[in-house]
Amino acid sequence: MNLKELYQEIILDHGKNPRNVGKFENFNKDAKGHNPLCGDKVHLFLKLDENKKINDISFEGEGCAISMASASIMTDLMKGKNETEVKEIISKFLDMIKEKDDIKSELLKDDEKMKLMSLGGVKNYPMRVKCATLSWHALTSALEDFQKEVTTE
Amino acid sequence: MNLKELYQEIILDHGKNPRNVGKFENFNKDAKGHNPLCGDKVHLFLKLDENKKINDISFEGEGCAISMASASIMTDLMKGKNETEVKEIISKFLDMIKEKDDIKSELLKDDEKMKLMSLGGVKNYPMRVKCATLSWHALTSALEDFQKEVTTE
Amino acid sequence: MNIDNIKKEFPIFDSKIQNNDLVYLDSANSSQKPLVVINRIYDFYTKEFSNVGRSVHYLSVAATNLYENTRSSVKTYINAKDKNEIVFTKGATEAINLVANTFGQKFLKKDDEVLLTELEHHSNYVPWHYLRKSKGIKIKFAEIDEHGDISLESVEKQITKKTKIIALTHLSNVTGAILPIKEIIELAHSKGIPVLVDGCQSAPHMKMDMQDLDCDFYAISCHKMYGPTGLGVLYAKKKWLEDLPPYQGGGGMISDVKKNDITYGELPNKFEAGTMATAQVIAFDESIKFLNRVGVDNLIEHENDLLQYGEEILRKNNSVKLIGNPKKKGAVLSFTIDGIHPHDIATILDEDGVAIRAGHHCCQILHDKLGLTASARASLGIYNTKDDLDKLNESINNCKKIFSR
Amino acid sequence: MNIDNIKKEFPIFDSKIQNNDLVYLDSANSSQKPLVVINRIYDFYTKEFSNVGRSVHYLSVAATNLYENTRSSVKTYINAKDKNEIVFTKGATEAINLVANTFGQKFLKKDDEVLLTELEHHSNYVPWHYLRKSKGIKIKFAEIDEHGDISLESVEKQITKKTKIIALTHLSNVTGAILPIKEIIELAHSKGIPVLVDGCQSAPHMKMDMQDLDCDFYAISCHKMYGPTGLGVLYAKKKWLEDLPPYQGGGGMISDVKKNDITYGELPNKFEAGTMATAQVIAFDESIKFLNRVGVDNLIEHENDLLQYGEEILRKNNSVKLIGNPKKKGAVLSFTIDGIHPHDIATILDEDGVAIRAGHHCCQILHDKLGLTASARASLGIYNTKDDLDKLNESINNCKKIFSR
Ligand SMILES: Cc1ncc(COP(=O)(O)O)c(C=O)c1O
Ligand SMILES: Cc1ncc(COP(=O)(O)O)c(C=O)c1O
Repeated sequence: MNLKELYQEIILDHGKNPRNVGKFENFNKDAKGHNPLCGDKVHLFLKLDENKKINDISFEGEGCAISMASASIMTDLMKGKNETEVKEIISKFLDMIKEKDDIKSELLKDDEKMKLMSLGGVKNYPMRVKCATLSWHALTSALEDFQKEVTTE
Repeated sequence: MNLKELYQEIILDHGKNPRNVGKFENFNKDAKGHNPLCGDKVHLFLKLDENKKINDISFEGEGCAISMASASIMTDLMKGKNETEVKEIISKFLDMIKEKDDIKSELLKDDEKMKLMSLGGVKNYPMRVKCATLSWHALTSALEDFQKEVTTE
Repeated sequence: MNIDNIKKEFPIFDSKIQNNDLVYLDSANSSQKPLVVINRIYDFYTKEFSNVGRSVHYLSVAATNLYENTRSSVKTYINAKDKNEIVFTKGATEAINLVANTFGQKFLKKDDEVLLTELEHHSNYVPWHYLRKSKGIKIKFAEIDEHGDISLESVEKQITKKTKIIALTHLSNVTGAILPIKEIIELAHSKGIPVLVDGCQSAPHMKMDMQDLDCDFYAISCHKMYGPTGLGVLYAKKKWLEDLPPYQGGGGMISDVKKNDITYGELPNKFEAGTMATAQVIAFDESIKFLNRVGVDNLIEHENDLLQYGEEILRKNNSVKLIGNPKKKGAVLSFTIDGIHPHDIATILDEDGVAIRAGHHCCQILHDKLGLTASARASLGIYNTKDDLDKLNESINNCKKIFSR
Repeated sequence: MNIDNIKKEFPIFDSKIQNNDLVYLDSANSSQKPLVVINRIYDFYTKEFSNVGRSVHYLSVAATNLYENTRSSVKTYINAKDKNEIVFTKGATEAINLVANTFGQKFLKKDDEVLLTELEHHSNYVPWHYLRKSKGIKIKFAEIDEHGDISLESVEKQITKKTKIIALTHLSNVTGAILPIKEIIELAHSKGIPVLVDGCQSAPHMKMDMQDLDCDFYAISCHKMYGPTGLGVLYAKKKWLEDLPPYQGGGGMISDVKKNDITYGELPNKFEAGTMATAQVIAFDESIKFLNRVGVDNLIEHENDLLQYGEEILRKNNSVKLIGNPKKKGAVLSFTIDGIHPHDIATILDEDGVAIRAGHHCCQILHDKLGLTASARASLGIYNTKDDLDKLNESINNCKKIFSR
């Protein structure tokens, strides 16, 4: 996939009209991500229940189509997943974005995989990989309850 | 003249057995010179009379054959010269060592010119030019009564 | 020399980049190198290499002469008074750090003020921030006007009795504004304040004359001036170089070293510690020869033509918003497009072979002021043509098409 | 690879230098460069040039990948734990200045002690002297023994409760002594003292293993390692790079820049301010590949052979006095000749095409201790042969002949 193919409908759609935007009232975890080189920013909000299942998730942020689409797609598919599942999906996604050609995971439906793989065009473009992974790293740190801001630089 | 020709008898002679070495009692001017890159050092002592004529001149120092020979030859021929003469000879010598092919000066006898020109092989060798000119710069500063040490770096 | 043929001197344009002709519009970041410069590096390493200064053998002597020769060429090119006012550094960033560090050490104390502008590159802010942290100095910023310009007045307004140095850019790497540096220096000197000029963006595009400007310090990046990477120049008036303490310590910059004390060497050695970028300095002489061959007047005319043309077509292109509209402008076209993030613009342009930069261009203060997190920037070099700007415009249209699907 | 053919990879030896074959015995000053390295620079500038990191266009992305690739190669070559422990500098001098400055800022106060040795190069003394001036710290020197060697004991003797850091060379650039660094580090760590190793002379000649040595900092000059000029490497343990404040300030090393405060970027960016020596870093990858192709074991064997041979013939040559006779020795033959100043030796040898260095080699403390103002030094590289050493010896004899006229 070349970079222009990257800007396919899924990405443009999520990039221009990101889902799950805005802080909601009763979140109990949050984490920020920041890419100092390009200025992309994301702030994630989560509501975890007692079993560490994600009851609700949203984000605020600004950045390029890739980073916004990535946050939008991620929040969409993480809703309702528990911690173990979330971690597995994050790790599979990061593998794919950095080197693998596709995603193998029982936890994802085919159309979900498709959406994630639409971000795969950034492979080999370290600057854009950072855009695509910003919100994912923020999610990891929200779960680990890091205090400090995540940077992808 | 190539560099090896530089080590002709005049230089070797003055280099190995420099004249006018050692501090004398009643000097009334002195100045030090130092080449930090190679460690050459020279300390000049002068006795100027009321007409600013050099009654006596000597040096202490350590360094390569070129710098020692240069100090030796210089002190030899400066004895008895007055300030104006000394300055002219210094300037003619520095011209020769940096760019000119010979020395034109009414103040010097032919054999004196010969000796000075034997140092001319250092032209184009900035490191060695510094050796050859060290004592000469020190003499200038002794006359001008600089307080600070001269360096040829 | 026919300036239209100049692209031929730059071998990078001979080959396709990802099946496209390269439209290089990122020269403010770093310029491409003419073949003469590249060949000089090659020849030096293959036939003449030695370290400078410290050995007396033939190769070393020859290298030292070449090295010092570049110093003289730079002196002449920027019309400094004395070749020992030219210090080689690893870049403009190091040049500015050198001044901030040593000037700060010797002359700044708590509550003293350093005056910058809102246009400054991080390189001309972070080093002063260090002094804010370590010494409690204050940093003030002359403010831009609505054109992205810095006026003499906006600088004057911020000067107080406590202002100890003014440090500002000659040509903004974002708005392209050319500052009234000479007037600012006159004003500053009338109040006894020295001025450091960040000449990174001006040096490749303008005539430089240190004696006419009368600035105290001037920082240059050689890699933006058709020279090799890893090299910069600090020009500083002799009295400053004599007065300031040395910066880095090491070989070549000392006079006498004892266990209990150290004395430092003469100028400019005092500020050139350690083995310098020998090959790069020697090759930079070819960059200066190249610039002289082009002629700075021709260069200015050519780039002004391009800039005007570029502004015209981008202004006609609705939805492109140019950033800054300063009185005098050089070599830079920054812009945004509504609804498309600069990074996405840059990525899509890249697919057409059009290389621009997106981001805050190391000018976060300015972008904050403008209410932006990032912008897209096309910047010019001597090798650019109107054709390049047409391609830029086409590719921008392409970009809009993709995003309006 | 046949080590006897290796000279062929270095184009400098193809041409005559002043009608002589070049006998290059000045590699401790700077090494010659193999063609692969020179070609890489050429190719990068002619076909691939762009600045790293800051743009998103193809050339910039490719350059960034290449740049980071060298970082990984260096990491592997010196067996660091993490590639972010590798910081590119303009040379070893800058690497040591970086540590002295930032460590000094954060961890040193009046009367604290820094322990060096009498073998140190000015680069590993002047930066610490600055802290003596600015902070009132004390500098101590472990003393050499009669062989020009530094023993574990001589270091131990100088350690006190106030010793806050030990900074010392791995391989002396004058006596050739290889210090018992691993033992010294063990000792230091047992007392909670970090150790900086000046690896300038060891890196080109020895096997390096940061994890095995367990040093805190290690400084390397790439131009002495068959790499381009204007480049060095600082290895530092991650915890130090995280703990220490940044050194130079500028583009690329920041996280967030506001008018009232600045935060810094992640490792290693925090320590790489401004445009780096892009082409040099990228070409240095070829130096490492070259070294790997040779094989460090072959290199050591070859150079040890040469060193032994050189010592033998020079010892047989009466009136030549070798400086230092350390237990373990590498790559350096320093000497004096009674009645002939080292500068005169070097000049006369040069006429025969034999390039050596004369002076104090930036080690004035050591020369003072030895009662010398200067010495002559022949130093070895991978391309040297026994024939080179024979020519050295002949030329020394020639020199004696001239001076005994
Ligand atoms: C032992 C030692 N330390 C430090 C240095 C300084 O290295 P550089 O000049 O490359 O910064 C050198 C070389 O000059 C050296 O031999
Ligand atoms: C205005 C300005 N100042 C300073 C710099 C820093 O120069 P360098 O990165 O070459 O050190 C740059 C370029 O990046 C610049 O555009």
